[in-house]
Amino acid sequence: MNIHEYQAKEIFRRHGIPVPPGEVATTPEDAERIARSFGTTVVVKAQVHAGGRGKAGGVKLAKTPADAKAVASQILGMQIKGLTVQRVLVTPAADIATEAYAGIIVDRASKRAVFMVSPAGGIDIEEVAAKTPEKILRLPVDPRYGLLGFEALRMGFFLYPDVKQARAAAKILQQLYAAFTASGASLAEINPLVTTPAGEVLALDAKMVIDDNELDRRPELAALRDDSAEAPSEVAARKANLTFIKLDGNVGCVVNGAGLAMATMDLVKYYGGEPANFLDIGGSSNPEKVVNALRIITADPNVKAILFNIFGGITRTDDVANGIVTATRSNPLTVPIVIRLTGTNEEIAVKILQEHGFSAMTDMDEAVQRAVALATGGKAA
Amino acid sequence: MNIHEYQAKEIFRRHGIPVPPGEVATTPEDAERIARSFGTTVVVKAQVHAGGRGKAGGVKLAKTPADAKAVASQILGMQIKGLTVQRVLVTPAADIATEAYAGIIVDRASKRAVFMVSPAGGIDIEEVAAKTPEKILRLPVDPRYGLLGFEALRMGFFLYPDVKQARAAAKILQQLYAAFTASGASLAEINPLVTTPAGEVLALDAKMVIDDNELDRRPELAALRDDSAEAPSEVAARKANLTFIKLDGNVGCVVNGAGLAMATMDLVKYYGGEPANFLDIGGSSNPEKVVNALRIITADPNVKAILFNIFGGITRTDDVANGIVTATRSNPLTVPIVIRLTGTNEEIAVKILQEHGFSAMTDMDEAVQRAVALATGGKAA
Amino acid sequence: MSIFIDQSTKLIVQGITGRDGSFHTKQMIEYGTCVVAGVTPGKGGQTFEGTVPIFNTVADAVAATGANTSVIYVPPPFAADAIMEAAAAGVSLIVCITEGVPVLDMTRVYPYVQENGARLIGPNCPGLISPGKSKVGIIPGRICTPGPVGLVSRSGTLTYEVVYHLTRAGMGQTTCVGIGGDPINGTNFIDCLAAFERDPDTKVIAMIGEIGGTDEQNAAQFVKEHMTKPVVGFIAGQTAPPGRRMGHAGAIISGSTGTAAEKIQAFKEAGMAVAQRPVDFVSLVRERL
Amino acid sequence: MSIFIDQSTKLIVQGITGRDGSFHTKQMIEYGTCVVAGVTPGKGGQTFEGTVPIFNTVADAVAATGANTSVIYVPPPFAADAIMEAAAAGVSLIVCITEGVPVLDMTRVYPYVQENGARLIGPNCPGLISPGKSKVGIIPGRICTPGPVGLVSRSGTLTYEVVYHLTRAGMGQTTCVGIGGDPINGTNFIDCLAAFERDPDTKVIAMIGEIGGTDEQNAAQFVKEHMTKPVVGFIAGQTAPPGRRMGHAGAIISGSTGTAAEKIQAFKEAGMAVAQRPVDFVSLVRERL
Repeated sequence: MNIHEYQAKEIFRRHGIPVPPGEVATTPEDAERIARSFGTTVVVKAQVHAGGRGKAGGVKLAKTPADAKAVASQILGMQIKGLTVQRVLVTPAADIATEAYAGIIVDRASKRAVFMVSPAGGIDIEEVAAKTPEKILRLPVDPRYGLLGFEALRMGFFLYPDVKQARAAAKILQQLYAAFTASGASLAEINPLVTTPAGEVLALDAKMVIDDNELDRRPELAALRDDSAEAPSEVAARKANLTFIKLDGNVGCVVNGAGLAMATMDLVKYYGGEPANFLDIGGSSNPEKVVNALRIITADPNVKAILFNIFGGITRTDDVANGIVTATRSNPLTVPIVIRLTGTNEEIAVKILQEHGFSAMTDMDEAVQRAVALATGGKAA
Repeated sequence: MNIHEYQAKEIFRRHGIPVPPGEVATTPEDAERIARSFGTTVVVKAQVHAGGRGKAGGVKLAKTPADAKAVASQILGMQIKGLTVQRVLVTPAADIATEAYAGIIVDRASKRAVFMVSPAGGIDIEEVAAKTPEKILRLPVDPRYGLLGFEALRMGFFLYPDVKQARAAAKILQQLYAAFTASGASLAEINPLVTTPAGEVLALDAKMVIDDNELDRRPELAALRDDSAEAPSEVAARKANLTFIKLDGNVGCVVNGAGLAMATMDLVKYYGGEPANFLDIGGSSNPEKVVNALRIITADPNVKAILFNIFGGITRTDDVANGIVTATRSNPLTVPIVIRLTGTNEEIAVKILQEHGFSAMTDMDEAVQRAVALATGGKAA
Repeated sequence: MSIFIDQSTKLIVQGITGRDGSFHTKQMIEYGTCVVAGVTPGKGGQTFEGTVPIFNTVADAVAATGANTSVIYVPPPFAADAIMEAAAAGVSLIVCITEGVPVLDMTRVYPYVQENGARLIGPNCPGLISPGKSKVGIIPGRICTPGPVGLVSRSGTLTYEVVYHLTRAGMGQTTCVGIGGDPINGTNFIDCLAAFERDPDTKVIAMIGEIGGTDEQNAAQFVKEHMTKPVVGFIAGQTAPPGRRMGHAGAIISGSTGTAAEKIQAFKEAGMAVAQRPVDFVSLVRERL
Repeated sequence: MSIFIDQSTKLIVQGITGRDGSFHTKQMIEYGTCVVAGVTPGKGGQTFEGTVPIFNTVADAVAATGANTSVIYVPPPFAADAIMEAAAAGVSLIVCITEGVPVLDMTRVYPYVQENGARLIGPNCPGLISPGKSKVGIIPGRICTPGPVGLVSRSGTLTYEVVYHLTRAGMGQTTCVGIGGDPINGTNFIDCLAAFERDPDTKVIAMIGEIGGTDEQNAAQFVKEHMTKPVVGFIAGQTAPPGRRMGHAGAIISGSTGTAAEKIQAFKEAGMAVAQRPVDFVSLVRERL
């Protein structure tokens, strides 16, 4: 789960990381009032779950409260990578001497949380990695010991030759690690980590991604979720316990299991079609889930055919059949549907479907080919 | 550093351990007032750094506030193992169904913190260990992982067959571990850990010893020290950064280094004397320390002779000589002194001493023999 | 022969009285798996279905039954502790079915399991099956049959799809292992490939990968350097858009590593046959038997 | 020959610019120890006394100098981190002089050092000296002389006392090791006894114990089972009252184990000679040379 900059900064603050003050505005008037309260030049920053806000014009300086209002009215409502900006963070502009990068992510390869720090901050760390890899220090943290003092200080010296700044950075990295672990994060990032002309070290930006699997035991973090910052279909899917990702094709896919779902999409493409979505109904599905899945898929006007691909293991295929029947009874389908079912309770499922006028197939390749043909009006394959 | 039961309970409480309420009284009237506020039968418990309070009459039940006052006036001022009771804890009497033991100590052999739990509580755990060792479960905690959930639950089931109580105990053990590590303790103990007839699990007593080496970085714990609960000579020694333990003999010993100090005491005994104390002036001594050491030793009326045994390594023997001169100038000695010095700046030290009328020896055995002879008036050796 | 489990497998079920645990325990017993004990704290002393003794702790279960394998069906917040409990009790193979285990939990679990000398499969995996011998987890027994193919996969239902094709085509399996799709898991492709290489009955290996991470690339390198047996590979997620999650936490394209194209390229460079569709395994495996 | 340190020792001093660190670094250099680097964060690039380069981190110091040994003179709250830093940097022998290291810190340090394959001596110890070759720590060089006696001790000044007697009596030392008196330390008596047993130049071992713990009893057992060379033992604290600390945290009598009488008994049962007074080492060692 992504959280906003202002939310991440609040978490950082609670862990002692020096972060500039700031307040969130949802209207230009709010922004003006906040800018006035700071009484100095402010930065107005779009709060949106997308990288590259700066380049997209989502971060602007404002010298006066009136400027802040004007700038906020430009940014609020702006589209950045398909997402509408609903909130801006208004924060006093800092004097910056240097910009560095500090981040921590969970790394598959080392099976550990890994720090990345670089004295070249303020830009994409991927860019630094590509162009000047020697400017990045990677440090995997042994979870059994946590981030040790000397490790933090080593990174501090990598960022700053000055011992005071190195120690300040080391302290911030320790606090960042504490914030990261205490929040069940999979990523925590400060970019840029700045020094001021006076020599202070400050976290000017903040980014955190929380592991979805942690949210059940951390209700205070789950409450940070901002539904308005996601596509409505994905919000609906999440609430229905489905994994859904909207794509640009016209074959709506309903599959059990992520691997099979991806393989189904690949097969749609293989046979000349384009998947409209990724949708995994998960392991232990029930009719209700299928009803929700169909509702989400049919809401997409691009969908020209629907493809069910269910391999029943834990999933009972009769549950899926019942779901299809229930969903289509209340909302008759306007597009053709192809159903492939095999596995647990397959005979019962086929009987249920036939009784309600649906036919079912057992071969995945045949089903995909049929769905593609229906979606393209026979133009493909 | 020992802390009182009521202080340990406050730490337990902050870590979530269920502890009965209680308040500290320093006068019988206080005790009466507190008992009245609880409106129930209370227990009045001596707060003193000594085991076996119960047997010594330092723990008493009081059914009414008047009883509480009477009982408190008996306990306050009482001597338990040479220590005067200055405070009592007044706490509502709990209904007890069962008594168990739970403790954690740092163990040299496994180099870890080790839990000990026993369903046989309320008595000395040493007694349980001696008579029914099968009733004790020892569990070393891997410091890299902390106390794991299944480990805590395993101990819970060892204490209680009932799963609810086992889980409650497991939670308390986790909290005890947190209290132990967060406080830099070398011991934390609940004896007894009780169940009530209603099935609740409660810590009825609390004991903690804090590692002295942790106090510099934990000022809030250092502030818990109760000087009135220790012998005044030991308090004075601690404040002077000396390690001092009062004993019953008549040869006052001033030595640098704990091992050499013990060996010196042993040698005093070997040659027929009795050491009056253990006193280690430590590694990097200075004249001030020597002055304080002499002040503490000469305050003991039993001391009939003073023995210095200094092997100068880091310790500069001239510092020691200067300390002796300074101390005896302001407070002339009333008992004979034997000085053995060797090592760093020995020649300077001997010169300083000679100029002020002292003589110095270089052989430890000779010095000890002389000191013993002086203390016993030649009766020993 | 087979890998990891066979007739000598003596299984404990952690979470045996839960909804999933009880359902799948019945399935495993029905399949012939030797289920010697269950663990549910507070139900020690009872029995499951009148036959399998239940214990409060894994340590108790191991002491009483000499179990060597454990399968875990406990809810996500408790799965890490359950794995560590099994490892501490001396269980040598631990299979964690639970989906949704927090990844930071796994960073602690991984070294713990290693230090205790155990093998962990999963979490978030369907388990494994050595057809005709033993089944540990949730792979449907009826789609499998004994034979010479070793199968290893990061996926659940996609594994079933492939096994189903192979079985229908008359090609049985020594062992099918679902290693799970989480970012941090206990057993990777290489561990399974090495085990299949040592297993005399395995003649061809089918390997089902996904986008995300570099496990498949590392496996390809291993195939090139150490495998004498043929390996047929497949990668799901060729059409997945970059940077989006596809259900499994594993299915993230991180930077330049982890795309399907890159993985397929690695397979080809290692001399592996690559299935374009699940059904292609049938012909590619048959040619190599 | 000698144990742990000799002419090949290349030493780093952690805390070289501190009061104790700088004093003892001069002493060590004067004695002939090869001090190749110092570490003080923030003073990287400077030199100590114009000759020894200073680095910000141990990793930097090791990379630049190839040091194999480190001695630590940093204040107690930072000592644990300093030890771990040295271990992580690949230093194989770490000598921690610092007194007052919290014991819970040491519970974490101990496995860390083990995992990094290093040997820790101390904390709260005087270090060690191989007379005529190298001195690491604070044992006064002038009281030692080369010769055939190996000495190991939990104490500081008491060690000096014994060495002083031996040297005056013409019996030099291969190596004198002060292992420190803290409850948790890196190297125990057995480690040193085993090393002396392997050292061809060591003919007799003097072992100085204290009340508290069971290290001496374990050492006695080791002497009985594995040592061919004679060991002379001593225990300080025969007159210490039970249950009281005597300076060292180690000197606690815990229950029935750890009394002087018990330790002396263990020595005797292992066939060791026991010195009643420090000076007795002179005759007992001489008889065994």
